[in-house]
Amino acid sequence: MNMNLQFLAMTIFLTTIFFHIIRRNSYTASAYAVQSLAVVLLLFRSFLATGSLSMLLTVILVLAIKVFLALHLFSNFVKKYKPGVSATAYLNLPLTLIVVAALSAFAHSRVFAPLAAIVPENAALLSLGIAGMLISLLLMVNRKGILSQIIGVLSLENSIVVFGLFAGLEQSAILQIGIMFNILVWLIITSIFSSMIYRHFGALETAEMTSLKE
Amino acid sequence: MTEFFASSRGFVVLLLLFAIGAAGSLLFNKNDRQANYWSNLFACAGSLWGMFVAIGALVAPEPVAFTLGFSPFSLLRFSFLLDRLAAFFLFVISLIAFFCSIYAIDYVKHYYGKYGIGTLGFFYNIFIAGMLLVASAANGLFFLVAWEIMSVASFFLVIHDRDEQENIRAGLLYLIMTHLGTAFIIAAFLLLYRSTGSFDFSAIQSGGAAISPVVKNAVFVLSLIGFGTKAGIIPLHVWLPAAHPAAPSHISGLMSGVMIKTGIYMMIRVFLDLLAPFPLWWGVVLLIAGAVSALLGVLYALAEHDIKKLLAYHSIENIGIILLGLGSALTFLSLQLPTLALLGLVASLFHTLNHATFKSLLFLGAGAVINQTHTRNMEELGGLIRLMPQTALLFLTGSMAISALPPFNGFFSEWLTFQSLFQGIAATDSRTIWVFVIAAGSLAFTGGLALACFVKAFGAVFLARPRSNEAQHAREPSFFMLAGMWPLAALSLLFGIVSGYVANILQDVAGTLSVFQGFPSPFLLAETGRISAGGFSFVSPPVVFLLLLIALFAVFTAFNFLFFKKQKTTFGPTWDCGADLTPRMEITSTGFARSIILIFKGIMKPTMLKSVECRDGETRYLPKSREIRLGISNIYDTCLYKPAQDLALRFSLYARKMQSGLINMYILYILAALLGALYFSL
Amino acid sequence: MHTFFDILQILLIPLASPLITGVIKKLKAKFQNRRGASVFQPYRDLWKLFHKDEVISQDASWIFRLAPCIVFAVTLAVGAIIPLIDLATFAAPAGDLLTVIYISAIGTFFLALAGLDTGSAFGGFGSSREMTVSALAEGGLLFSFLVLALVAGSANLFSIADSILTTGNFYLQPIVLAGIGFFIVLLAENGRFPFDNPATHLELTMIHEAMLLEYSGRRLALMEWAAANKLFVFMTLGANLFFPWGLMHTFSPGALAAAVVIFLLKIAALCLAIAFIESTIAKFRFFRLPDILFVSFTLNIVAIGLIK
Amino acid sequence: MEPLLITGTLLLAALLTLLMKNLRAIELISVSAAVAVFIAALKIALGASAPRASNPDGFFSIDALGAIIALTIAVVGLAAAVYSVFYLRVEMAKGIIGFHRVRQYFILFNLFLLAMLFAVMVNNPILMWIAIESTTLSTVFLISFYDKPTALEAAWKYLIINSTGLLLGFFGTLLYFTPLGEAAGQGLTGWKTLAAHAAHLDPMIAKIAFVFVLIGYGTKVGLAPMHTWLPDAHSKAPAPISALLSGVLLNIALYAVLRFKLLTDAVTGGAFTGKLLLAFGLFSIIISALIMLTLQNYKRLLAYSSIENMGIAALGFGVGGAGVFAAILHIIYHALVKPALFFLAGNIFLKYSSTKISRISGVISALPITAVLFLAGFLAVTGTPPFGIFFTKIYVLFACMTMYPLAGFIAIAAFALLFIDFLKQAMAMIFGEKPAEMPMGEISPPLWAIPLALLATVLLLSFYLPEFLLELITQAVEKYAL
Repeated sequence: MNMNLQFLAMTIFLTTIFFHIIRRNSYTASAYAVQSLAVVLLLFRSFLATGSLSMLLTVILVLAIKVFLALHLFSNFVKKYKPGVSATAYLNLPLTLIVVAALSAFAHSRVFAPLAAIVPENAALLSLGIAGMLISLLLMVNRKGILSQIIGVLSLENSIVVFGLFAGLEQSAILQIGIMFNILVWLIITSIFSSMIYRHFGALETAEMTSLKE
Repeated sequence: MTEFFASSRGFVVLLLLFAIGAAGSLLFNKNDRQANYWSNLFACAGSLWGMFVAIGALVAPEPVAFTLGFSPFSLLRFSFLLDRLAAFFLFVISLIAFFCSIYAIDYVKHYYGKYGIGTLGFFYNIFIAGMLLVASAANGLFFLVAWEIMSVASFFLVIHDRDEQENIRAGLLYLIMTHLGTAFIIAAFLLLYRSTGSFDFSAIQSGGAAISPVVKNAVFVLSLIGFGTKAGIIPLHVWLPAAHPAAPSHISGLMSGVMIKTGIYMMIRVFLDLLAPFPLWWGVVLLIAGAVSALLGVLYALAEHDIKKLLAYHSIENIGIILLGLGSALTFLSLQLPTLALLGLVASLFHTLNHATFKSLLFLGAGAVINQTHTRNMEELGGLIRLMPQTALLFLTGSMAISALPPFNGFFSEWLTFQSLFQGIAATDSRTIWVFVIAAGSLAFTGGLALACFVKAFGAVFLARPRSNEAQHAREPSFFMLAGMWPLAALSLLFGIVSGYVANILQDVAGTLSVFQGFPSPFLLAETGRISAGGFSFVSPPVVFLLLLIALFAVFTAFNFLFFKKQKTTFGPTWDCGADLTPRMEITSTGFARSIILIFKGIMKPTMLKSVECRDGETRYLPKSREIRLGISNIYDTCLYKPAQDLALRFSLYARKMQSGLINMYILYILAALLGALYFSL
Repeated sequence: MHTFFDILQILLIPLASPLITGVIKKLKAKFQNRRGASVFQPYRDLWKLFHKDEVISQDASWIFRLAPCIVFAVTLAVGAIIPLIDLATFAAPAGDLLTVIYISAIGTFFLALAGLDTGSAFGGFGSSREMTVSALAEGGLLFSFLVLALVAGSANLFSIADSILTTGNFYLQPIVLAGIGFFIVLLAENGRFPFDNPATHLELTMIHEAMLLEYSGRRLALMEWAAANKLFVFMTLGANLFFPWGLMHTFSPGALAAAVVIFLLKIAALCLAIAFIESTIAKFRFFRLPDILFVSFTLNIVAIGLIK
Repeated sequence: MEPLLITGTLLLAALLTLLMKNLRAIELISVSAAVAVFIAALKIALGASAPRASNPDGFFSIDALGAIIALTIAVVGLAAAVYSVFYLRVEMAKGIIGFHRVRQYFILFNLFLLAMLFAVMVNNPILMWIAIESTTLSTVFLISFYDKPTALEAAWKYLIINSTGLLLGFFGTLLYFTPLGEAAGQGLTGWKTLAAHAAHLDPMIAKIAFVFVLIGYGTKVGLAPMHTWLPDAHSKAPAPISALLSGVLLNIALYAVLRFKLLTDAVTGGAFTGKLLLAFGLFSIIISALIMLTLQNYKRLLAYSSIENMGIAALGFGVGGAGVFAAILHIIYHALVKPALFFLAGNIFLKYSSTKISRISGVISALPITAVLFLAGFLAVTGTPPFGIFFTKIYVLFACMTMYPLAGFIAIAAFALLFIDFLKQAMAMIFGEKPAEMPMGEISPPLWAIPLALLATVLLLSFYLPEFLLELITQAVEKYAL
């Protein structure tokens, strides 16, 4: 078990939890950048291991999109819509943490045991990845601001990538690039939408958008 | 010749006639006149052809079975079976459809320019064809297709007069009820499929022994509810008094005369033909259902002042009577009394035929009246016997027939029904005797009440003075309408006089059912024209007819031509106690039935609304007008359908809460579904 | 000779029925300590009415004009198919209990229609009440016959009479119960006390008379006569079905004489019973009538229970 | 060859549209592209039914079910393209939208078609995932097309919920690569390779993977309780887009689930996946049956009906046997009926400018042909003979009945309730008095001719299946029925 690996995985997992704790959106954006950076480093490790150039391209792309572009978009976002951006949650902090703990426990339970056994030496990391996924989902459930939802989706994606890396399931570069392209488009669309939502609703909260009730 | 009609080719021609009628009438949608003649003439031709097909199948030595075309669905086979039972129902449907179509030629003219005649003709042809298919289908899926075609086509006919919101509501109720019924039927057929591995009737029949008793009972209950909804058994009848008045009258005649009988047909087919042998309680349940429907049906009819609703309730009553015959047949079969079972079955078949003739006649007559007066409310009619003498005579004939007065046909089928119930009392043991006693008692009271009801109906519509301006200007309907009604009236009498022979044919029809095979040939129901119920009783219809004819002729001749010819007859006003006699003083149809309703108030739960308007507001001694509204509370709605509806609505609102509009909630669902699925499935 | 006698027997009903009403009236008068009119008074009344001119309502249709003939003819037809004196008439095959009940219903039907036809308020109410009573009476009537039919194993009235004659003793209780039930129906169907008062024209009470209110002259005569016929038919049914003793099996002058005498005695006893009831009890309120009719129905059901 | 043609045509059409300044040219380009795609898809379908099935190792590989779905996409795409032309013309005439919106519409429309067809044709699961995700991305602006707050809300929910769901699906997809080991990272792994390795899949992993796939892609299918985005999106999008979303997009996601079901069944047997599909299918049917009773919006009504129909298909695939045959046919029928209904709803919307049922009455007077067709469509979609959905429903029911009778009975009850819901709502709209000032008559013939053609096709297919289609269905049943 590699210490570096452990460190990076823990970073990703902790940022996921961090999303739940922090109340300032600028921190959220930075935390996502940190998380993505950890992912980039993980990918870079596997580039070092394989040495394939296409892998390097992927790493660069991920760095460009998930770290720089995302950070840029989110900080702009926070600056622009400061009064409208909310970071409140439905559950208070202790309750949130209890649920986070429960989800982590579930991720380590016998239900997911077969997944952890894919690469036995990485079992703990794999479980961590799954826990990260579940906690990211919880973020989307719990947080009222739409920024948190966007971050939730992205963090979910990061967790999956991490799991894939640890489980030895990384796909060929062309597919990675395709996925990155999708994420790029997704990021752009969500940021356009955010501004449209702000224009129409004057806030960036999910609770504002509840008129479709049937 | 008959072989040609009762063959696949003959049947294809039959269907083609209706198909051309339907398609053509749709093509002529722009021109009401062409659409009318096209659709009704083809319906006439088709019905006539249908009668030949039916007769051909009746005289054929063996059941005619064939399969048409192919379908992409392996379980769906367009297979037909024209055994005698099917042929009999084909005959009844075609017969009534024929006269209704003649009637329709003139009747639908009043829709010209108002609603499309093309669509009416289209659905009319489809409707008749659907009924014919229902009666001849020999595959469960194919039957369901035909059943739905029949239901949906009749739904569109019910809402034809679509400007009336009430009609739309009636159509909605009708389709909802009929669809619920169909759901039960589908469940029944699926259960049968589960047990026998086929939807083909023949396969179900031969695999019948393999069906476990539990499944059999379940199928019985499901199909009783399903077919009972179509037939209009109380409490599944709620659509019937709504839908029949809403439809154009020739449609009401067909729906009430024959469509509801398809429910009876399928009960006979499924219970007697496919599922026999069966436990005793099936028959008992049918008997009780019949007794309740008959008695309550006629009571509700009495309370009605809408002429078509009144007739609709009488359909429920008559379905009850038919069920009494069928129920006793089932009971007797369970008790190993095939001879008596045959009697009961013949009674129900005969009443099916008879009810079809006189009920369609009555609906057509009511249609003629409504066409002239533009109201269905009997309180606004009256005195039409002088303005529409032929219609009055025809309606009187129908009334006498439906009231089971000899020598009309209704009497003889009720006679047979009574006999089978009497036999039940005489020949069965203490387990079932009381059921038969109740059934016979219900039938006896039903007969008396039906008589009262038709005195009221005929009296309110045709006798005394017209009670409204419209009723004063009524005219005899035009040629084709009368031409459609006269033969039906003649048939009502004819089927009565020759009922011995008819019963004999019906005995052949019923006797070919598989349940009656293997027993020694039972007694003849009829010999030299008289019908008999074993050694217990018999009646000779021609003798009854002659007796009445001779007695009437003798009295009439003696009275009018032999004696007392010198006395003068003068005409004067009705005695009015010194006040001016106005139509408002006549008894109303509500008033006529009031005493009976009050006597049965325990069952009918009448509601009385009185309002008095006084000339002098303070003293209240001089009432200016009094108004009394007598209504019957609809206990089926309040106790059965409304709670069910409320329950569904409540669940619906619960389910709608799921769609809260909050995206966090939605993602929570995904998370929960994920964790739940993982947890429960692993 | 036999056929001739059979036809004579049919004529017996219309010929003798006015006498029966006369006898009842006479008996009632005696009970009330009056002298009363002659027993032949009904014949004179009919004769008088037949010779009067007639006024018909302008509103009346052919139903009103034809109804007396139909009602009268129906009583004749019923009379022809019930056992009177002889058990072996040519009409015996037609004498089914349901046929008798439903043929007489034709009379009720047209009578009620005639009541409605003129548009008079009285006629309408009379029809309504008549139909109510007869609808409720039908169950009792049918079931009282049914009791006998079950005892006899046949629904043919002649066979019933024949069979009760031989086996009746075994089933005395049910037959008596059914007889009481039948008697109640007899009173109801013929508009006697406590159902109707045949002697008044009072708006509040009348049923049968209300329907005839617009009739006059010869049609009224026919109607009254038909009513008398009907009463006689019902009494005959009661006398010959429930107490069939004395009916003639095979034709012989001696047997005939005995049968006629016994028959007349039974009818006389029934007249006495009716007259007694009419003199001792009051007419019931209309809404209590169903109770009595249901009593009749229930008695018959009990009787069926006793048979089985 | 044809897949390339399709991809190229649609890409070209999108690009050309981007460059065009002329409205008629844009319309012409899109319609001709749709025609070309239709012809190509038909060729694929005809080819796939022949013995020489498409190369299972190529970049594009289309199995029988894929060919069926591709054909339905092409048919509905063509119908929607033509309908869009006339629909948008009316909206432009009303001044609701301008030229730029129309151009944007057709660019996205072509991209959406491309993504859908690509998802069905491509041989690699990850690429299929990318394509399905692209369908979300290409339609999100179409859903918010009218730029109203509610439309925006619907689009946002659509975007977030589907992305979340699809990421879960992606995770499930990844898990199927576990037996490949190192090979997973090399080249494009085709379905055939995956199937070949499926035997080495750990059964437990396969189960977990399938749950993720089912929940993930099931979100896109619209299975309850993941269906929440569907009524919002369908009710806010322009009618032709709703038609495509409902008629074919849902099928593609279901198709994805089915392909993974095959892989899973190889190690776990059919019972596991079957039960899951059955449970979610049944739940979808019940939920939609209940909710439809009190709906107040007719486009949502149609959307919930789609949830129900997807539930029926899931139920059919879940119970297997004859249920698979029925489910495939059901998908075909539904893919034709539901677009027709959405087109008709579009006509009503154009006339009444409202989607509230309470505001709509007397459609039969205002839009006689639309009303009649709507009634026919209602009968078709609720499974009333002679429309084929009746048979497919019965088949599903009887397959269900033989295995899980209770589920069968529940389904029958739910179907009955659904019929009542639909009937009640349809009657309220179609009959009654039309608003007094509203002019009578249809807006333009193509707007009713297209749904008429679709419904006629359904009726035809109910009693006659062309040889190639029957062959395709047989092959698909062989492949997907266990």
